[in-house]
Amino acid sequence: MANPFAIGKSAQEGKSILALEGYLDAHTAPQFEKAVEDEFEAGRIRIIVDCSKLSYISSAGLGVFMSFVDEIREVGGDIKICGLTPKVFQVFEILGFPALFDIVDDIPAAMKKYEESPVKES
Amino acid sequence: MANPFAIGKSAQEGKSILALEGYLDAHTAPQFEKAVEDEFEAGRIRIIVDCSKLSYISSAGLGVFMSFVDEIREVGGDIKICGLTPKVFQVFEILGFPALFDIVDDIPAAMKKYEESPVKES
Amino acid sequence: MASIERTFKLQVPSSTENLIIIREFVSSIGAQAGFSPAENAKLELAVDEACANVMEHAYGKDTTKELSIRATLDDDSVQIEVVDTGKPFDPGTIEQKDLDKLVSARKSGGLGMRLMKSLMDEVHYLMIPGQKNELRMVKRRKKTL
Amino acid sequence: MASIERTFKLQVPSSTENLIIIREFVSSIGAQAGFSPAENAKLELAVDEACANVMEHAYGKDTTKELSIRATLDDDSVQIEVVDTGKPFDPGTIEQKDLDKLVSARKSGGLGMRLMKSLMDEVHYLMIPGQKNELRMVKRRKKTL
Ligand SMILES: Nc1ncnc2c1ncn2[C@@H]1O[C@H](COP(=O)(O)OP(=O)(O)O)[C@@H](O)[C@H]1O
Ligand SMILES: Nc1ncnc2c1ncn2[C@@H]1O[C@H](COP(=O)(O)OP(=O)(O)O)[C@@H](O)[C@H]1O
Repeated sequence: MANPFAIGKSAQEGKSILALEGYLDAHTAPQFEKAVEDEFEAGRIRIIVDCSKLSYISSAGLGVFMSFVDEIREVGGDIKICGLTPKVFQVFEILGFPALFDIVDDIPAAMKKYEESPVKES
Repeated sequence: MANPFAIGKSAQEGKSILALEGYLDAHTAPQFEKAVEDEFEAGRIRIIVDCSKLSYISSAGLGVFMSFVDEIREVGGDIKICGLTPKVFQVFEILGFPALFDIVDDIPAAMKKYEESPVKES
Repeated sequence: MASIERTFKLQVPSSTENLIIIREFVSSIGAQAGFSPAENAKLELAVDEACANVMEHAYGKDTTKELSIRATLDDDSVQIEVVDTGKPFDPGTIEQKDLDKLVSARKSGGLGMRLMKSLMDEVHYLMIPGQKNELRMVKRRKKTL
Repeated sequence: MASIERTFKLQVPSSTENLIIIREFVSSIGAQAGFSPAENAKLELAVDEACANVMEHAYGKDTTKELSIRATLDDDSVQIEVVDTGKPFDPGTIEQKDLDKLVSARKSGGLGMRLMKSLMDEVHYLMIPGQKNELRMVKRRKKTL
């Protein structure tokens, strides 16, 4: 109740979709970390994080993206990010995330991105 | 911004409708008081207060109903209340307002109430 | 829920525009205490009434004064203390008039204290003249055995 | 807007579940200061980062500790002071690594302080050993002449 955050999980065309909802802060980031870890450990390395219902993110949430992506890319997977609201996108942008992550509009665009470039080119 | 409260005014079949929205507390009650006073002074004594968008009420808001209704009834008018959400209704109920005011479901029901009983019978 | 006592404090200028900050503070604590939305709405309203009374009566609308709220959460209850350094008063002298009497007297006040008493499990006033006025209210947490 | 200074204080247990109370507190004050929703979101995030750092680093996740936030609102700015009595640290020794370095080192941290600096107009640390650590941040209000 006090810190509403939820993660919806689904799969589509061989990609794992994690749909974040609510407030992702230092209190709730461990839940997100666990969710990404579970995907990775189950060998589901093509992840789409859908942020369309994410109302808030702090550096603890951003750190989850940052700490896993290298490992996932090494085995040919990636984390593509979609659906950022302007408020949340602003935080990604201040920290320079657009240079390091594929950030696209929505799930179909993330699917397409996986076709074009399964691992983000650097 | 800090205390969002608004009053929409309209007229229908010779009744004045005041539609309350947001938070009615000691800070915003003077606005509501002014609105009721304006109706009364303009001779518009058949008032419907629509609370369907009212998310909160404290005793300062309830006091506005209480302080005007006697005067308005003396000249043959009334204040009918409609659209209370369960949360707001609970406060009216604790204080015994249902015995003193006509409280109905919606604007059509308030119109009908004015046909049946222009001034609440006591 | 941890079994130790947790304390939260808020201090704001005595202005009615801060009632919304006070309500958010209290409602977050009520949510942490596991109150249902309906129970939490009661807690929130009782504290709003207590603070609005301090702003209006104890401080006579002087917005340069400060008002403090202390919330203590333990296994059994949420306890709220509202503290001011304004005019003391004797709650025992306040007569509770019937609603229809208030209406025919065209009063807009006289509802706050009765609301607090119905909304909370305990309401106590403590006045230490020349020092502070304190209103302590308790709302018990339902035990789920 | 009144021209005098207004002060607000909040004290909560050092637990990340209270970050939401802190954000609501700060965001109500930002709204009173007349910040736009986008500017207010920045203020809120900067204070969240400051408090999350205290909870994690200064208090090492000891949730029995207390953390205080003092907000002062005047005509020119909103000033926030986050005070703790935990482990002091020297912010001058904290190296700001590039994002791609952090990624290849598989770090999840190192973003908070850089965020605070970009979000606020001023960020100062003041450590008084054995007494308190204080992080003071200022966000200026845009003048509408
Ligand atoms: N904190 C307070 N300090 C001083 N006087 C108070 C305080 N609270 C209540 N009172 C007195 O008690 C009366 C009844 O209070 P209440 O039931 O809340 O109604 P209202 O505040 O609307 O008049 C007030 O009119 C006031 O005279
Ligand atoms: N309030 C604080 N007390 C003690 N150490 C701190 C504090 N804030 C920051 N630090 C130190 O500075 C480092 C960088 O902080 P930051 O940029 O916020 O990243 P993170 O907290 O994610 O590691 C932290 O890892 C910690 O060592």
